[in-house]
Amino acid sequence: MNSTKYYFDYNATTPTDSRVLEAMLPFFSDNFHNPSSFYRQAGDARDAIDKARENVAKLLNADPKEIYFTGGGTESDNLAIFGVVSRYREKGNHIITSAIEHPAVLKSFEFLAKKGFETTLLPVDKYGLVDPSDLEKSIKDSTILITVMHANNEIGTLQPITQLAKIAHKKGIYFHTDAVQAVGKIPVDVKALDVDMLSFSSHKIYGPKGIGVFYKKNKVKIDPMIFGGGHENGLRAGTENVPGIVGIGKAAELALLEMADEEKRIRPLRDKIQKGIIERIPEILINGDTDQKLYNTLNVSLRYIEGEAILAMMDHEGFSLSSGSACSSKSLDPSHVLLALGLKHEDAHGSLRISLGKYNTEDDVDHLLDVLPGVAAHLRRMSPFWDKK
Amino acid sequence: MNSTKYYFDYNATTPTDSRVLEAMLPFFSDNFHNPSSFYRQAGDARDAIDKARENVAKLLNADPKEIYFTGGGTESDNLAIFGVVSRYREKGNHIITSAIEHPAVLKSFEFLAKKGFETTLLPVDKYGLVDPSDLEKSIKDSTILITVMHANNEIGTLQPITQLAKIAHKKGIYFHTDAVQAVGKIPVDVKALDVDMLSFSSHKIYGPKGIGVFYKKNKVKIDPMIFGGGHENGLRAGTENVPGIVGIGKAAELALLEMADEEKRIRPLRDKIQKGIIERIPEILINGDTDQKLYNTLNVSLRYIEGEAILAMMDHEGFSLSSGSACSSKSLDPSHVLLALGLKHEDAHGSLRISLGKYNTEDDVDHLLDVLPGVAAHLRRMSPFWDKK
Amino acid sequence: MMYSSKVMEKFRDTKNYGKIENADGIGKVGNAKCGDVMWIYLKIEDEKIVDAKFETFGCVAAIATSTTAIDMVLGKSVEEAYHLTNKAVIEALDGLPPEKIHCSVLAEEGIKAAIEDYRKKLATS
Amino acid sequence: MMYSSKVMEKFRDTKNYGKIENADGIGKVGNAKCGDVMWIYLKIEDEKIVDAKFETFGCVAAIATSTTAIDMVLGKSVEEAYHLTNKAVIEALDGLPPEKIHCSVLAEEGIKAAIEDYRKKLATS
Ligand SMILES: Cc1ncc(COP(=O)(O)O)c(C=O)c1O
Ligand SMILES: Cc1ncc(COP(=O)(O)O)c(C=O)c1O
Repeated sequence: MNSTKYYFDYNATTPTDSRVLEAMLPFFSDNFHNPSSFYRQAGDARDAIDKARENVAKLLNADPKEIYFTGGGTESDNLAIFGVVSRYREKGNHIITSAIEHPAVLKSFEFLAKKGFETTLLPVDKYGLVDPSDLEKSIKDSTILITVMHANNEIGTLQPITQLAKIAHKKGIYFHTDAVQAVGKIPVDVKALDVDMLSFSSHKIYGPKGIGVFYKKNKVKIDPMIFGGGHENGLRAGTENVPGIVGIGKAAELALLEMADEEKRIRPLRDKIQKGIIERIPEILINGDTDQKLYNTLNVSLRYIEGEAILAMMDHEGFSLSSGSACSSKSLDPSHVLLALGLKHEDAHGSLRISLGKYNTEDDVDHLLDVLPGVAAHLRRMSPFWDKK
Repeated sequence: MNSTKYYFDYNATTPTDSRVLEAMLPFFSDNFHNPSSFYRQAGDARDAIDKARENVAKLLNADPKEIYFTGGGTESDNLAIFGVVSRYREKGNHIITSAIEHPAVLKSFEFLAKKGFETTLLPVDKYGLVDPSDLEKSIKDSTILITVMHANNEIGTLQPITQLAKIAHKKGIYFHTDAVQAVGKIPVDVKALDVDMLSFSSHKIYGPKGIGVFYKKNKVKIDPMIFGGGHENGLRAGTENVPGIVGIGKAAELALLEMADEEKRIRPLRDKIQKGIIERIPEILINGDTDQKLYNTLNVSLRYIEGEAILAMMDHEGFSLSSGSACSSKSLDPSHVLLALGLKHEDAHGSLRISLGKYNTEDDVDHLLDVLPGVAAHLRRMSPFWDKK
Repeated sequence: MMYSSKVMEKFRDTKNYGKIENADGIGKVGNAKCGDVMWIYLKIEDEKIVDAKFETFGCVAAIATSTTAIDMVLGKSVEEAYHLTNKAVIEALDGLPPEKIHCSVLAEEGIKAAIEDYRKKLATS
Repeated sequence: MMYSSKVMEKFRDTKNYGKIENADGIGKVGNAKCGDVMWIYLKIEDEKIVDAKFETFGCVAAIATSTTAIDMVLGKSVEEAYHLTNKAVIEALDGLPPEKIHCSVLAEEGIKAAIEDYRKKLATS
């Protein structure tokens, strides 16, 4: 963690915690055996996987048998969606999600729409919240899946998952939540939420990339998406990524231990940034809910200027930030999330996402507040929309 | 590579080469950035991915644009199959493979058969070879995919891929090959083979687990299986597993450099084992082709005794071996591969797979030949089928 | 490994395997197709099992349950031995993996088959 | 970063941005919805561009192509400037990522629009 001086993009990805990497290392070249093999040494790999599964289960308050390892958050989201529609297509062809989901969900929905499924994208209010009564109204006899994200990656808004899952269950419909941005940051208890399925990703919680978790209640039956040698209780085939699984297990263990203290440390830093920006930069919009929001996330529109230009100026000053989500940074469209909140295109284009994490210090924050106002002023001087006085 | 004294199970998995691990290490905690991000540091991750893609392309004699990174060999096999059937279902519903494929292919076929596809499993002769004229005869107007493995994981038999692909192309049908056991061991040239798609897995070539390669000719169009943020040119979404990709890239680079020498070193060791077993253990069967076969693989049936019992005795003596494939070791059925060769159930149950690799020495081989005959004799004394004289 | 250390110990224990010439009861159970065949030989005197041996083609669990079943019936009355259960065999081995439970059933059946063979011979002699 | 170092250098170069009061030609192109708006101001004497400035709301490429286009037309005749192509702008920047080519088109259009504005004013004055 030294090649970036001021990293404020923890919602995009996190560095692997050194304790996590240390736990993984023995499983590359020494304890490398295929967990499915017969001999003694394979037992060590199996034991390590069991332990990781227990640690992940603990983090979610789940039963270890309900935890399946996948190749990432995206794969887990896809598994929930395709696993349900493949199995229950005969029962119905209507699926519901929200308008501000991650592309892992939205693009799957788009594909299924092309394949003849009926899809509903629930609107959100100007804070990014889904209205439970909208969900209630959108349910049909043909609805087979509802998936709504726990925490939004761009604006941090937290949805009322317990309430939404209850509505789904009243109608006997499976409920999945993409909890990629929630797990590891805030307590996520699958029993309290009462969700049928849940997804998260290792690299967002200081674990390695290329590994994810899919939680599924034991009584929920879905089709696998990847078939083969019966791994992960038949739900996800492929030789187990043992170091990756050990890594996400260790990351889960650490998150459970340290999450509460991290919140105490990070929330005031985020609040300080928000306050500082409001004080020092005129004509801004704070996007997302003020209350139902991840404590590490701040999304702000600097009106009259464009996001990429801000990122580039800030990058030059040593700051790693994002505008909208990392994975759509190549796209020219403004954030679908901000547009769904009702922002004007211009304001959506000028958004900046500041997401904090483990290694941010008060110094980082102060320096950000020193630099950002100047960058905004510089770009605004260049902008035809800025009223120069 | 020290916790197993005598590892002879390189077809199940391989230890990560220390040079590969070294190449990966900077990408966990230092150069951890999301390759899709905007700032400078993300460029290092992108460059590393580009370099890995080039190294993999070189190993296969492909264009880097034809290389896609996935979560493993199983996922790549599934992507070929489901990507084609999802896209061309309207064109036809018949798919062809061989009877001795890995479960990654066979279980996908079984699932599709249940979903209404017509599947053909080509028989093999007693050496494990597919007869090209069988393929020719099995093709129908409704055939949309042919997939035949390059090298078999249990018996090592190499299929006449060039010939089979030519037959497919004469009829305008896509041809995929599961080259998980071939790549890294023998030269695999996608242009010479003229396959449309090809799959392989990192952990079989001294790379890390949890990462695989899918090769696809640029003009071949298939549906993705995992949807999301447009990674891997839209074919496989999910934040890139940067350390894993760097790992498979380095493993590919090393394989290209060292493969030929490894063959020279390993083939005589394998041949010595075969000769020694033939000399020292009566009533055995050497399974698979004698000639069209991986140089590192030996599959032998020790008649009148059962495979797991052999593995357990050998494990006690410090040897890691397998019977059939690792991933079916939990299953009670004898190897579907050996049954397809025409072996009797008893003989299929008594099979032993010896697969060699980088770290095997002449000493390992001599010790194996010292120990195995005694183990066979011990178990045979216990067997009701063994004629004790 | 999925086996208990008790199973592995029994698997490697060689004292009970072999043939008994002129056995009073022989039980042959299992099927080579399924990968497990167990032959049980009993020597019986005064309705008491005075010697017992097995020959088994099969996996670790098949061999370990064979020898354990022999241990458990040696010295017992035929009547007692006939009531040996696979559950008792599993317990004596500190458990078996679920997919290997059928091996313990085979051991129970092997003992029963040998005793039935003995009784049939008695009845017809 | 996907941009050439030339692009980044131009992006940070501030000398060409600003307004020209009483400009002879103003070109306003682009659309805030799409994220790029470019205003080009030209000061023209004897059919020669003697001063030029831009105001741009947009990404790195939009800003870099704006300032580069200004550099390329400054001191040129109106006629010459009118034939500035987006290709020439891209070349001057050592290339642009494919998804950013449209920004260079905007720069070309901005210059053309400003010249057309100048010509229209001439014709009606
Ligand atoms: C809300 C959300 N869902 C899903 C994902 C996808 O996770 P991954 O990229 O690890 O596959 C991400 C992050 O990219 C995310 O923020
Ligand atoms: C021939 C063959 N195909 C596919 C696979 C699956 O690869 P992976 O387990 O890496 O997903 C294997 C190995 O397990 C194999 O040997």
